[in-house]
Amino acid sequence: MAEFLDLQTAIQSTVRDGDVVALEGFTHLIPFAAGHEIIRQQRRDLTLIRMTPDILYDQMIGMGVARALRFSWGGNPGVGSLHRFRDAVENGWPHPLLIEEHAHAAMAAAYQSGAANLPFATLRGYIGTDHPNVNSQIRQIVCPFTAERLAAVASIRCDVAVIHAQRADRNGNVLLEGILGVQREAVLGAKRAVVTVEEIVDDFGPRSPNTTILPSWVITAIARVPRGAFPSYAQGYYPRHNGFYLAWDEISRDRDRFLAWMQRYVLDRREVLGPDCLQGVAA
Amino acid sequence: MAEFLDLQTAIQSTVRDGDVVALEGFTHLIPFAAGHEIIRQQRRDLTLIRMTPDILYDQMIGMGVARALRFSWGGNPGVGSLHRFRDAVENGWPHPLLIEEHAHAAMAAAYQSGAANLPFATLRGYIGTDHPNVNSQIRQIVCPFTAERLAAVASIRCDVAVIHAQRADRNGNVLLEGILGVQREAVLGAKRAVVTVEEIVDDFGPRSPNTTILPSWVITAIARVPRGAFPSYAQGYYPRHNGFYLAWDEISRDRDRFLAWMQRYVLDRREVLGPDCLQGVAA
Amino acid sequence: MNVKPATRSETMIVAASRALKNDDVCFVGIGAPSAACNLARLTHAPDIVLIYESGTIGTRPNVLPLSIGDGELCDTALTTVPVPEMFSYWLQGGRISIGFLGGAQIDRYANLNTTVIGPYDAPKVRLPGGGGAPEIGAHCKQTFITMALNRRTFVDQLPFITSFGHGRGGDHRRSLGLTTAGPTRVIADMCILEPEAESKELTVTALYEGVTRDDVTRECGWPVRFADTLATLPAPSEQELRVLRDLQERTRIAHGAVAA
Amino acid sequence: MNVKPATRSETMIVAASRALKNDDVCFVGIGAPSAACNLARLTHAPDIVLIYESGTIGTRPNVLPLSIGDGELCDTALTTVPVPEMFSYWLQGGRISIGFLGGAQIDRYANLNTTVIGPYDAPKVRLPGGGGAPEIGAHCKQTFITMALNRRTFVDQLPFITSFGHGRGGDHRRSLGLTTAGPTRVIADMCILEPEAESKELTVTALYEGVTRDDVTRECGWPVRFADTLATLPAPSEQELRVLRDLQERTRIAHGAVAA
Repeated sequence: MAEFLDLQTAIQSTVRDGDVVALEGFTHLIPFAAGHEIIRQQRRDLTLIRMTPDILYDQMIGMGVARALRFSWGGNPGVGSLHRFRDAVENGWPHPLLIEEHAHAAMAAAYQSGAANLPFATLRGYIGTDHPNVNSQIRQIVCPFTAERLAAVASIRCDVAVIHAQRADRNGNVLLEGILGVQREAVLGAKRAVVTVEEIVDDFGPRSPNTTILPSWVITAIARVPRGAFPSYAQGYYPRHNGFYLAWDEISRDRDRFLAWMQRYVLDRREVLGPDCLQGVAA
Repeated sequence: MAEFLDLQTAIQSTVRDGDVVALEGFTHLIPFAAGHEIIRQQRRDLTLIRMTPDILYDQMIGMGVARALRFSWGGNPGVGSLHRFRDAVENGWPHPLLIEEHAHAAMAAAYQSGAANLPFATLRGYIGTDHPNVNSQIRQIVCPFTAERLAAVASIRCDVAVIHAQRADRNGNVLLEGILGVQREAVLGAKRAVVTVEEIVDDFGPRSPNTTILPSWVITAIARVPRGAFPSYAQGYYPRHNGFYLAWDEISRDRDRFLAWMQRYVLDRREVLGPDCLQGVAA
Repeated sequence: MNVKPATRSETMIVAASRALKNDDVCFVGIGAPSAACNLARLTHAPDIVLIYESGTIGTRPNVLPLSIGDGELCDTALTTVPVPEMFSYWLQGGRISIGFLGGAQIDRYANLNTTVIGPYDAPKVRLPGGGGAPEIGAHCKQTFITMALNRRTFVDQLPFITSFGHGRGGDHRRSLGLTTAGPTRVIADMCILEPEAESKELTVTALYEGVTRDDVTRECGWPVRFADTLATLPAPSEQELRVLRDLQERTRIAHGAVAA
Repeated sequence: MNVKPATRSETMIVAASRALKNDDVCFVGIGAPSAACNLARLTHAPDIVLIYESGTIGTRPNVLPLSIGDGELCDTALTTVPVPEMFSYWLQGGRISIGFLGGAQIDRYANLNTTVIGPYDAPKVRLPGGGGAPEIGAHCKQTFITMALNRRTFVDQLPFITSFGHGRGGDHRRSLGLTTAGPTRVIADMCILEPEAESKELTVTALYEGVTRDDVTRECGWPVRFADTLATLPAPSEQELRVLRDLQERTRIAHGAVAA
């Protein structure tokens, strides 16, 4: 059964140095507040997994949290490069980053097969591309019926999955809606799951019978963190702060400027980010 | 794009003798009216696929529509045997029925991999059971990462999938909710898809962003058939007629009684079944 | 209050319900398992999570379903997921603590047959088949089996293993790579049997009130063994019987009303 | 009405939008593809189905999304499915008629690189990577590519093939088991290129107004070939430009407002 904890305790009790961790979210519901707490707690040597390591992972990588990254698209969505990610890969700053690079289809399938407790996922993937030449974790499998050759990738099963959702009820069940990404699969494939939520309600009330709900008994800890996805968004609560994504390109280009921003807006304060987090740094 | 047709035309233009056909529904939304139309049109040599061939398939098998059946549980849910299915398997009446027998998990996975255009599905299945000894379509596959041996089954990709749903909008998009079974997978893995619906609405109106909707462009034909799932049910429209399921045990036990019922309630009339369909036959 | 004594079938359901804990997550089948799980929920295990293979998670039906997918199960569920997801993420995913199975036949190692009587290719009786049972037996942390005990159901040799229990006994289960416990309890209508620790042969560990060793020996299709210390199962309490009978009466009326 | 002449980028978007039909189902990427698809929807192809890899099916955004998963896409979609389903049932399932791709680099056989400049293990520039592109290129019935044409983008040799186009040309695609058509059109900001029927080498088939052969030859990183009959693409109409600029203005205001 899920325990209701404050964010600091939730992260402290679930995320350990060296863990394999996925903070998932496909543009929507990215668990920024939880990721910032991991940075504040100075976790080290994490293997980070995510389809779309975006600004949050750029920050975590730049702050030296990660030893390795399994991913499929490492950019600032709609804006361009992730400069901290690039600096780690190109220059080993703040230290070298091992990468295991996939395509979206393979990552998504690996999350599915992980949630299904299978050791690998099969897909018609990587045909003619160079990915298998640089990633030994992309292998071949032969269909026992048609003899076709297909791609196989190892399942994703994390030590900890961290997601953000719209709401929990008092029993610790969690509802999410909108763009769902691979969050359910990340949670169901993980040993421990931490969920931050916009609010806690007495009851979800009338709803579609097929509403996306994670039951309490698959979750380790729930923390109420309003605006916990900012500058990403929570459908029905607040929109994506596209301006922040645009501004991050400048903030993150330079190591010192990046460190100054992290010090001021993440390390030196415990509140979640708000629109004021561009003060003193935006052009 | 889906075409709106009457049921007779929809079946006539999509289901051909010898086709591989799935009329799916897991207890809920079973497309009885469409199946009865197939019987009336005297289709022959169909390979029928369904996880839970229940009364509808009992009727189709008893009326000689099927040449083969791929299934995972062939009973009258909560009641007992399917006597027409048994008669076909045990005595070859009205003619022999080839069976390819699976477990639910394998059928569900095969529908998924069919919808995903993969040739096979992998599962941790059939461990220690006798199914692989009687079904050459259950094979082994070795994980290229862990060397574990897992079960593989061929994907399900039908010529025609037939389902019943709550409603379509005027553009031919189809909404279903409640117990969803494998209907979406059956449709997405099929060459042609026929959907009967309780009603056609101007617009689905306000709804969850993740509502289960099949877009018009994956559907071949839509027919408006109110009560088209009776004596199964349509969540939000009418309940399951459990009494019919109980009564079917008696009706179907005897070949002549079965034929008389089919003549009276399916062949001699074109309307969908109603509660009156037990008149003259119920105990 | 004067309560009619429990039938053997009722005693079996009550015994099964008592085996369930408040924090269990149960994969429920139709019939006795469904009655037992809901009885547990309505008595000592109010928070027990009930899952039916039709996809309904955390369901709290007011009447027992006739089928595995009655609307009542969906109406009262926390949520309902598609069937492929139920079998992949939830069952195979290892999320279920207790699976409930029944069957047409069981052998001394708690293997089950629900497929066929006689040869597979020339069956004497074609049964419905496995459905969810093969993987329920494999992936739930443990399974309970409920079945009436008689010479047709408790047999020396199965014509077909639909759901693997302890195979040929001993460490057969583990040798196939199964990490779950498998059948840990058979709740029959005369007694409870449990696999002996080493051999995994089913052994009678408790008799119902009024049932003798001879009764069990006579009805069992193999020379059944008894534990050294044999318990007598306390009879169903008045409260258990009342809740169960109310539930079954509500069910009868509900299904009758629909049938009428 | 006096409309400012089209920029090359606008001409490219308009040319791409014209290539789309009312019954297409498009897998849309961010940037020029998104602008082109929505321009088509707002002009000659009102029923075109737009799908973004975040799971939004049949979306009709009022402003262009900045990211592939902006709330606007979900708010205006017919429905939104989980990402694994988008890639398995919809893309790999073969349900998409047109995939739109861009990239950092393209070669003469319409292979694309969005992974790395320089050696993979010691990159000069680490690019974002493939995302959906490898399988968009494989599974859509055909793909369109939009890219600005210059010597940095149209290159002789790719350091990495992120998305396979026509490989080394000829029947390379088919020989790998791909049954889809692959890149059928490259809509650049100076001209349109199409794979030559046999060799599959990209060949200029139409020039934009005011662009000469020499302009294209000078900017292209390989000795580019021209079709025997070279069309001149009609300039964007006033209506196309107005709709596109209105869309981009709405977008600017919407994103600016959020940024403020």
